Amino acid sequence: MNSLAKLLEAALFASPRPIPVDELAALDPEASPAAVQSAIDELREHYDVDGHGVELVDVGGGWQVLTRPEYTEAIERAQMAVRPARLSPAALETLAIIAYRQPIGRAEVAEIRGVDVGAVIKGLHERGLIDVVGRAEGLGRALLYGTTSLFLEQFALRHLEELPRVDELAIALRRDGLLPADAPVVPPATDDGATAAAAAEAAPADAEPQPA
Amino acid sequence: MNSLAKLLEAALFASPRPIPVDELAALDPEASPAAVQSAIDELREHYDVDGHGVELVDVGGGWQVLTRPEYTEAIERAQMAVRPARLSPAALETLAIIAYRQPIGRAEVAEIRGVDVGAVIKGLHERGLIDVVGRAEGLGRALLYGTTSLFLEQFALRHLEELPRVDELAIALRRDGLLPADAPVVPPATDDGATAAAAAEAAPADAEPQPA
Amino acid sequence: MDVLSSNVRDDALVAEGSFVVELAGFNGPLDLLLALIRDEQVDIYDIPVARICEQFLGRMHELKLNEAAEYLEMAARLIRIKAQMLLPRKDGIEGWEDPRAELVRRLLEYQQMREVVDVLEKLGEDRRNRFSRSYTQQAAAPPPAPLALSLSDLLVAVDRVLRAARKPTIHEVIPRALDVDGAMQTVRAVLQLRALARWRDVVRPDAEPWEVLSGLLALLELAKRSELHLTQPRPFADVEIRRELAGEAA
Repeated sequence: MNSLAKLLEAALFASPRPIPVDELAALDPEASPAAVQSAIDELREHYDVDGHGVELVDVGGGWQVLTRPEYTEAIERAQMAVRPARLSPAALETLAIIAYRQPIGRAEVAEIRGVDVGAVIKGLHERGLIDVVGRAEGLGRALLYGTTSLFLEQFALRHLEELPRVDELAIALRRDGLLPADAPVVPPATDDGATAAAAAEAAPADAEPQPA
Repeated sequence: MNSLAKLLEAALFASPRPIPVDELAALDPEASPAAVQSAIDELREHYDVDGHGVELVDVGGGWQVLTRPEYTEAIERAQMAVRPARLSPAALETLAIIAYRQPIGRAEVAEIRGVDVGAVIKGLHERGLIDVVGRAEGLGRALLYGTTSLFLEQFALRHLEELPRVDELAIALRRDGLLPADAPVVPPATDDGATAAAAAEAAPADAEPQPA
Repeated sequence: MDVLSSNVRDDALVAEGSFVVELAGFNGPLDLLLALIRDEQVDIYDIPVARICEQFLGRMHELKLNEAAEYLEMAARLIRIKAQMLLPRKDGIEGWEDPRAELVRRLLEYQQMREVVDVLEKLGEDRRNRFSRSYTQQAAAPPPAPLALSLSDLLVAVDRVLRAARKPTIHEVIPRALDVDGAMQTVRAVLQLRALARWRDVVRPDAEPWEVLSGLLALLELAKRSELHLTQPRPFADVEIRRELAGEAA
């Protein structure tokens, strides 16, 4: 390996988090962006071709060295490292909604899930997977949440666009105009007093930035 | 590298502490002590001969993968040279509240911001921008925070009175082009249903960055 | 027999579990409803509400979810839709709104989200199977990066806080919690205009808590200094604030 690749390897080994390319480049102020990129490529290829227990992964806007999955079980059995706890279904549902609808308020997440999400949102916030990214306009000025770089890292995503696009999902939503043309449903009634009132109750104006 | 060496590499990488030889051997119950020793030798030689940024070191009591000393300086220098960090919006808001309301307790800041601020206050304290300046009267005798001289220095203020008064704030912000000239001075009316609805409608355009 | 054994299984689950929703295996009423629609193999766009409603109530009872507000709310919604479906209507009349439409929209939205959950679950599981470096080599944490701060950032943050707070609670640049001196001056000014004043004359109706407190402390302080005299004709009546001529002279 060339000396830049070795330097990058040393830095990547030293860091528990992904390192963005520009920070890798800062390791050697003399190195051109092309040289940094080719050193990254060399390192990654080296791990792959030469047969290593680790690999170089492009994740969350940076590069990170991770162990290969086939060794995880043995490492955990020997108690040398512990896998992070799995997220509960409730946490995953909440995270999925926030990932796709960010910035989004708590009331709107609760509306989609059909259950209160206060405790789940608090837990996701404490784990650093979501953060407050703003406040809604209007009444109450509800806090709006979005996903963090740690979210990308923990789901091995380079960026949010790696999640399936909404129109690629099997179930398409009417709100995106994707309901089958012959679907026998019409937009929710708004002239029905009871329904409208119930909808208003379930979705306070503050947290409902719905596309008009 | 053989597969045992790869397994050892993955384990050594994932472990937070040096691993003694007998624990390394436990990773693969099938492997003989001689095989484990030769895998260790192979890994060490690979790092040395092949030219890596890391090396396998017997640190007394166990084996550990460490970055080579010749790279540590560059890594530390790069960390120093990292672009100056900006405070998050959450930290700035908390700092602003403390600056204008000092001495103030954590609970009061949390009430104004609407979220728990424990971690943010801890961060500001660690950065030396705020400090404990007293204790509240009454139950619990909560810690009260105020800004430090480093705060003044960082914002190039001679004393706190140089901060604009709150009622001059909108004017100061507009003068500096930080607010549009037509921005309302006071928060929008909240008891007017029509206004709230209009605001909610106006918001979503950029409020819904779905993966495209 | 099948029904019986399934009941037995559910009862066992109930006995073991501690948290209703978890033990039921459903993440809420929409999840349960989707499961019923799947089990009954009905068209989500043409839900037989009466049948599904009955099933829903049955499962709620079976799973002992009768106390869970979210399930109750959904049950009520289903019953209402069921009633609306029974209302006579003339086919082809413009403007007839299917009472199920909103529910269908929510179910589809929820189903779509479940699909994303499956994606996330797989991604998260893949990532959980890889370890990152857990040993940090520096003896001490590296010094934090220098801060790039500008006064304008801070002022914009103040502005955000002001706009966000329900009532702007920041009033004083000068760092002090209360302004008793200011309130005392207000009281003196009021008492110069009139010999008898009331609470509302010295503290405006929409006063912030710190202003109320400042006003109260100012009155007490001035009373202590014998500049004024506080009386209350009867309990809960307005406090009367009288100028104390002797005190003013002193």
